[in-house]
Amino acid sequence: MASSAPSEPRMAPLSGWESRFVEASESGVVELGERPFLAHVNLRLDPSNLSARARVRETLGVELPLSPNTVSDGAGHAALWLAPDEWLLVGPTGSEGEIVGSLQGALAPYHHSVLDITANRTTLELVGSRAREVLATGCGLDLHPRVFGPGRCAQTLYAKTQLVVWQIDDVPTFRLLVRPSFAPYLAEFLCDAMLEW
Amino acid sequence: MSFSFDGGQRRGFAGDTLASALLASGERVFGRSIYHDRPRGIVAAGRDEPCAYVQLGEAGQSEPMQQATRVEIVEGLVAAPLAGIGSLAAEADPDRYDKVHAHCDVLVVGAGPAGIAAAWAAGRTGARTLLLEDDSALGGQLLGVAAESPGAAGRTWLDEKLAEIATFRETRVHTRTIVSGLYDGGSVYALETRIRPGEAGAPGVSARRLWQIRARQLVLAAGALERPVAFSGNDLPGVMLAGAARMYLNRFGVRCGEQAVVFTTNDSAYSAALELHRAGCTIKAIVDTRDDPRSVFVSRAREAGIDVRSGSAVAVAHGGDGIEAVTVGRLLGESSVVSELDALDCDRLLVSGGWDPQTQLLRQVGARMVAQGASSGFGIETPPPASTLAGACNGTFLLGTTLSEGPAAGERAALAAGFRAEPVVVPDVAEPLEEAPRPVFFVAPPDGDLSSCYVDLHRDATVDDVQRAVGAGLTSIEHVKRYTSAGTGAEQGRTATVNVAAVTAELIGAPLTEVGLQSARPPIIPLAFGAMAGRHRGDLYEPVRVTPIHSWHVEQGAVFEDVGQWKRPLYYPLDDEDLDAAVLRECAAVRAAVGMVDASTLGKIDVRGPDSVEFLNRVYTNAYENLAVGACRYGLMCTLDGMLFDDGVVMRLGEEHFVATTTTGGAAAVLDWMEEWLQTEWPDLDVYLTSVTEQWATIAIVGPASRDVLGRLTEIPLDNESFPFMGIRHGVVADVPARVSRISFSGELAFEVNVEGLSGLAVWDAIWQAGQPEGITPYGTETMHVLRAEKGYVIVGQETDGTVTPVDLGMDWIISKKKSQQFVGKRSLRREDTARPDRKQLVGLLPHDHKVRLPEGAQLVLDQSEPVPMRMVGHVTSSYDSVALGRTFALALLESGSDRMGETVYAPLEGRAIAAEVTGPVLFDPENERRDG
Amino acid sequence: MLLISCPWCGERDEVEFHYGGESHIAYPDDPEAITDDAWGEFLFVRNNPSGEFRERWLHTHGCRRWFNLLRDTSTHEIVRSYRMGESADQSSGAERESD
Amino acid sequence: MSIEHARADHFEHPSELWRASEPRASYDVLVVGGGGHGLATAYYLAKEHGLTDIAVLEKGWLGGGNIARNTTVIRSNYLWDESAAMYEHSLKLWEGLSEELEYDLLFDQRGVLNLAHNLHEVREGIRRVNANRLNGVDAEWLDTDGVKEFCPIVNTSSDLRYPVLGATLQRRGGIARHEHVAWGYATRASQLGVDIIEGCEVTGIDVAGGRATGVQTTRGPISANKVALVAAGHRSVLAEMAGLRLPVQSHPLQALVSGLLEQRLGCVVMSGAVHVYVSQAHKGELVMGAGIDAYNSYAQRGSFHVIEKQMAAAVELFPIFSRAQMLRTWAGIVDVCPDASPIVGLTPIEGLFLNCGWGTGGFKATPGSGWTLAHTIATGEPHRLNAPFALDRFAHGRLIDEHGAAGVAH
Ligand SMILES: Cc1cc2nc3c(=O)[nH]c(=O)nc-3n(C[C@H](O)[C@H](O)[C@H](O)COP(=O)(O)OP(=O)(O)OC[C@H]3O[C@@H](n4cnc5c(N)ncnc54)[C@H](O)[C@@H]3O)c2cc1C
Ligand SMILES: NC(=O)c1ccc[n+]([C@@H]2O[C@H](COP(=O)([O-])OP(=O)(O)OC[C@H]3O[C@@H](n4cnc5c(N)ncnc54)[C@H](O)[C@@H]3O)[C@@H](O)[C@H]2O)c1
Ligand SMILES: Cc1cc2nc3c(=O)[nH]c(=O)nc-3n(C[C@H](O)[C@H](O)[C@H](O)COP(=O)(O)O)c2cc1C
Ligand SMILES: [Zn+2]
Repeated sequence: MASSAPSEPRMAPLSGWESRFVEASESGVVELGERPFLAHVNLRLDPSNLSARARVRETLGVELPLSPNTVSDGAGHAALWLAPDEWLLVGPTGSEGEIVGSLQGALAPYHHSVLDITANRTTLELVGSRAREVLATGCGLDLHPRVFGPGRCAQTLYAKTQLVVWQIDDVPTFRLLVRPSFAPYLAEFLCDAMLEW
Repeated sequence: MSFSFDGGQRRGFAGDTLASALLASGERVFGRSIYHDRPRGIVAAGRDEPCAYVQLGEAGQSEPMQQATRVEIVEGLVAAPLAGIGSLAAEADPDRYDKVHAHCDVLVVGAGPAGIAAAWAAGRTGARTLLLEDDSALGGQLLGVAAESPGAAGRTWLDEKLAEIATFRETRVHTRTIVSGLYDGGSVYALETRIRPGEAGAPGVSARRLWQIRARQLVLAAGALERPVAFSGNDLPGVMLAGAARMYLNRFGVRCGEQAVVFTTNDSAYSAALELHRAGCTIKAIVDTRDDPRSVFVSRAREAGIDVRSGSAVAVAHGGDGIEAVTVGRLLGESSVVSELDALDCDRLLVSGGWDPQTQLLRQVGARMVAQGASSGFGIETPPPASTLAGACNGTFLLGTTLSEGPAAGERAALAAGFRAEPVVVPDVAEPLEEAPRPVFFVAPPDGDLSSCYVDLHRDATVDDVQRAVGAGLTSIEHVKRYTSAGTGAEQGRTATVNVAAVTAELIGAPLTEVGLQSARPPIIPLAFGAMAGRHRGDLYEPVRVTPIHSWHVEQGAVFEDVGQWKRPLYYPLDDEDLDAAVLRECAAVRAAVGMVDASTLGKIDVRGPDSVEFLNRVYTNAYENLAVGACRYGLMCTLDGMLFDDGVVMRLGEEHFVATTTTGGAAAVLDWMEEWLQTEWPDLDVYLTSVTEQWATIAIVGPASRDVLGRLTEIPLDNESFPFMGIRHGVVADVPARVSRISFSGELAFEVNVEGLSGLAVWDAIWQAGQPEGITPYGTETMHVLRAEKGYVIVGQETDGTVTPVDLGMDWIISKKKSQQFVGKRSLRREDTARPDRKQLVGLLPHDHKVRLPEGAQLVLDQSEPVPMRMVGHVTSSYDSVALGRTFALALLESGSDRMGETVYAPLEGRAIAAEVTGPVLFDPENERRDG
Repeated sequence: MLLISCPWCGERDEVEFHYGGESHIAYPDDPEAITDDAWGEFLFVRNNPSGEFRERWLHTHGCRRWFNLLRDTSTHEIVRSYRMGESADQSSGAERESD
Repeated sequence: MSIEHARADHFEHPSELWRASEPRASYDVLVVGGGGHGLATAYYLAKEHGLTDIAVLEKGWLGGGNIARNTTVIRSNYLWDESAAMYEHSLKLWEGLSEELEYDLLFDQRGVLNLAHNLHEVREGIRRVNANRLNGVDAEWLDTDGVKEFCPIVNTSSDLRYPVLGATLQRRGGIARHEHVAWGYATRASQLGVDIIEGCEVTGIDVAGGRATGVQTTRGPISANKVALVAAGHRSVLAEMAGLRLPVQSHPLQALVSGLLEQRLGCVVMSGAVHVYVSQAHKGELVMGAGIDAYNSYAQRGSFHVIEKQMAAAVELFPIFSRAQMLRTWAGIVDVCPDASPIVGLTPIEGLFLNCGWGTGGFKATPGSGWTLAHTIATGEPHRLNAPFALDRFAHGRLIDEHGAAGVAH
């Protein structure tokens, strides 16, 4: 889970933290790392606009989820439900320009907003059998498999930090999407909590 | 195991509590009482202990007011007795504290027979079940019954259930975890002790963990606690609760006393008497308040040769540092008076006044109580929604009944949470029926002196005190509590409150239910502040927000200021410069050549949609339809009552696309505010708002040489014609896509470069390098503030305080005069008070002495010789020493300020008054000759 | 801590929300046409009952939607949550499960 | 360690307090609400204006409302002239009150520190000190070292997340024992002939021809020439009975105490950015207030996260509190005005008087508020001190905004 080398001149919000993460992580139990630079595009659209949604599907190959707090995947893109008319599209590093460009074209006839917000959040990955417990040290969401699971996301709080929690597999692996300015605090808090396990 | 108590070394066994170990070593006097300075012993065996308090641990781990009955012995434990008052450690607390959130379908509080059975019944349905127990062991009262008693059969059954529970995937059991508070929405707080005081912990493991639980259903199985009786000398060491003596005997193998008298109002103390008797203690007599007790227990006692004195009570306990004898007499009728006195020698008096259901948790959320006839304690009238009670806390004192009530409660709770299973089968416990108690709460001594009949041993409150309270005219139990302070101690009067109520009821002649119990509030037992703070201490107290350029500021030795949660450079000292020196240098550099400032913390909101213009027209005081694409405009926002709320620059990036900037501190509030209007009042407007604050790093390059510096890094034409003031251009700066605008918060030629946050540091560095020939100077917020003040630009929160309108600031020019534009707060600007001409208005001040700086916050008067209270006409909002002006100056809010140009005002300070001349707020380059370079 | 049901995201802790006071306050049709008294009343006077209260909340740390809650101020019981534009007695998203 | 014989003070209350009365059919003046303000109003009506045909109607037990629940901070260093005059008048009354009421109120002028943790707070603190001085209110500005000297247990380290940059100090500020205040006023009012009626809830207000004529209660109707509503958090509900809508909202405000501790904190400390206000009562418990709960409520309880936040703040500012034990928490119902200032005076209904909106900070004003309201009731005109606190300020806009400068409004 080593973070990809920063492509100049970009610098990851948590660059310099790698050794700290290694120190706090224990393989198989719980591990923490940064996954910076994933393409993040914010999309606002009237969910009842069927043709607009169809154009998104055609353009990106991913269906916009209508069910709150869910994620759908397709063609290398993930669409996270953030609000009834808002989604976060996540794509491979460097693809934000392409996503924005193609969507803006496709959605031109409709009232919409497509914004590159790749730098607006960074991504932490918390993985391992104890990941749920670690997250529960600061997050009030019910993360029990009966309630949460792969394909679920939620905007919520961890400690005093606003984040998007997104579970991607059963390990479990959680992606924590956080504002760069809060990232050091979140990382510090998680590393401290990880000492318990 | 060895431990230290009161400075001496003692020994105990694993599993002992501090109390059991001390009792085992024959200790009777534990410490002294808080006000009356009387010797006190150990009274109870759990959370109800009123006397045996210790200060635990040393140095930073020194912890006040812990009950010896709840402290487990560990090797090296250090404890010292306390007289009802503890002390704070002088050093910092080295321990770690953890918090976790948990969710469950059924939360069971207490792992006595009722709780274990309930958790089992709930857990087997598959419901997520949490069983929390304060004690280090599971079993509750059953831990204290003799192996041969009927309870033992129940225990076997429960052990099987516990073994089954261990196999349930979704059921978790935690000991040493006290449920402390019940709140709305099924929110429950519990504190787990993970490292016992004195114990060495594993690295990284927290000493305590605060559980924050959401429970769909709650089963309260917290049991009942035994109640003492108030009589003269009832506080002497050696007087203890009968159930506690039984617990010490059967659980800890400690026999309390050689020669004991038992005083009871009910059957439960007979078991204690018989078991002690069998263990070799002489039971001198069982003094029973009931006139003719006949249950199996009574006959067994008689068979064992114990003298049972019915219809009797203990009226006085005698002794010095411990009980030596009691005076026993026959109760007269229904009263608390005795006659036919007799004296019995003894070294222990074991008392049972009855059992009080522990319902405090439910009462915390407003459940009402009723006095329960037979048990003579109080029960819950109706449990709050999503909660049930089982076992002794429900007034069910028979084990057999408890073992059917517990599972039923567990099953019911699981069902309510949506889980079902086959009905459970419960064991039959052959158990003799108990006979009704005869409640007696206090016994009057023959001499009538009530001043050593204690109702609250912890707070040294006596029946006499209650009588004084009632005599003073008080009838409410809450008044009696406050008059006597009974019930306000560390254990919140667990052994006291019912007796206080009963004595009060008797004195005022009202039924017990009507008198009621004093209110119960969280927490159930005192909790350490640190445990509730959890990780939120030191570096983790609150988020520290930093910009992408932060590491550079740190390397340059910047001094930071806190703006909300952000750290912003305040100034960058060179060598040993202080703030003033650095700021003068930074200001000079900007005005003479070029400076740069990290403005990334400003809030940025993307506004998009066909109705964007209309939306902005409504939230800002000025109009946006005529703002050209590629240009920006300064705007103000008012609250509904017309007061300035935030300001910023609005950029038009497209026909239907804007970015609005906000102040650093206002970013979140402005977005919430905009969304509120959009979603609640104007849902018909097609506008999308998105926060993009951190998408962008913002670097301002400021000063006459800024064009040259930026020109080295970009192809964007920067001349005035191609890129006029308030223009916006897109391009590449230092190889990074950028949006550049010509905004000036200093009056100088300036460019604001916005780049993707991830590249912020690289671009900052490139600008820094490019500016070296001109000696580009990074500057902080203080210099920024001086530069803007010289130009009369305001700062929201400094020139304003929520009582200032844009008109007061002389900013009518930003207020749309168009009738059709109904911006938020407009109507308020013509209310009687807001429209007054003599309101405080923004002015500049020039101290008569050019070197004297008015303190920010100085108040202004017109007549400096007026005696106090003086008539204040305004105050200084900003004040600086200015290189550009070669003198000091200030901004102020001044009553009728705009009419006072040229007048002198005074700032009376301690021992002096500073005189200053009133001028307009724009003091530097009023013709704006510098901003185009 | 209240357990508040966002009409979209479902039940969440109170700390995720921002309180907005009484809801269903009608903005005056023409503020310029009303007296200072009437405007003052609109600005500052709100119902403050002991009992059922219709109020609005923002799911600040979640979906950023403003919505309404019908809540009893004397017991903290939350009777129902409903979206902006709906009325308190329309049944709505409140009853839906959180997934 | 000196824990051996540390002992707390013990206070003996007088053996005679107020006399309980049965309601009569009619009174000259009815004061609705037996909290501090109501009792003070009745007392000053009797003492200063010679009116004695007065009843105080209390729905529960006397002094069981907010006065039983507050953190007892007393100070007068408010920013605006109107507030400073009102609270300073009150503080002057406090200074002679134990003697006047012949009840030891444990009024202790140990000094109140308001800490500043950022440059904004420094500016506002200095502004307030200057305003206070010119208003004749004692005030000092202390720098960080001065704070350390005045209150050594405050963490003044510059490593603090929000370091202490200075503080305002009002030496004449302090604390008093809340129930003594209620009981002292009640006892003296009772001695002067005022009827004190507990367990008597007002359920309706009779208004005829635009004037108040009496009230309906759970113990029957009572008629009166004048009715004063002094019921703190419940005042909106009461006022609505008379058809008045008020600009107040009722919120829970929580407070808490630690167990008894040897004296370590010799002054009151309040902090805005690190939200704490704390003092150590004479018995030894740390008395600490929490932030206001956001929502409207009459349930007299709040949410635990507010307490957690409070505890973190306390430990941050006072590291030695880490192992102090939180013994008990509770909540009051505070009625808050939009400008964080009270309403004291007349209403559009003749003979109906109002005292409300003291919010989180009215304990300190108890004497002054009762005194001015008594004046208003007796003379039919507001006193110069309470005139600015009239109801109509919300229409014309002359608010007395004490949000900003007070930081923590106690
Ligand atoms: C936690 C907390 C901390 C505080 N800290 C401070 C502080 O440090 N300093 C400070 O100055 N202030 C503080 N305050 C504020 C202060 O307590 C109040 O402003 C003040 O006590 C209110 O005045 P009162 O004493 O008359 O109110 P209360 O004591 O509430 O009196 C009102 C009375 O009216 C009664 N009542 C209500 N309705 C009816 C009815 N229908 N019929 C009859 N009677 C009725 C109530 O039962 C109550 O007894 C605090 C408040 C709280 C809750
Ligand atoms: N003979 C009598 O008069 C009499 C009276 C009372 C009880 N009893 C006996 O006592 C037993 C009662 O069984 P039960 O299960 O109802 O009660 P219990 O007292 O056996 O168990 C209650 C358990 O709850 C725990 N607890 C209490 N408050 C807690 C909290 N806030 N957080 C965590 N744990 C908490 C206690 O530590 C205890 O272990 C029965 O065997 C009954 O016969 C007999
Ligand atoms: C200044 C002050 C000090 C207090 N000290 C104590 C105390 O030492 N012990 C205690 O149990 N309660 C103490 N209390 C809290 C009261 O017991 C009680 O909780 C409060 O008056 C609210 O009443 P209620 O909880 O009955 O609703 C104190 C309250 C105040 C206002
Ligand atoms: Zn939501």
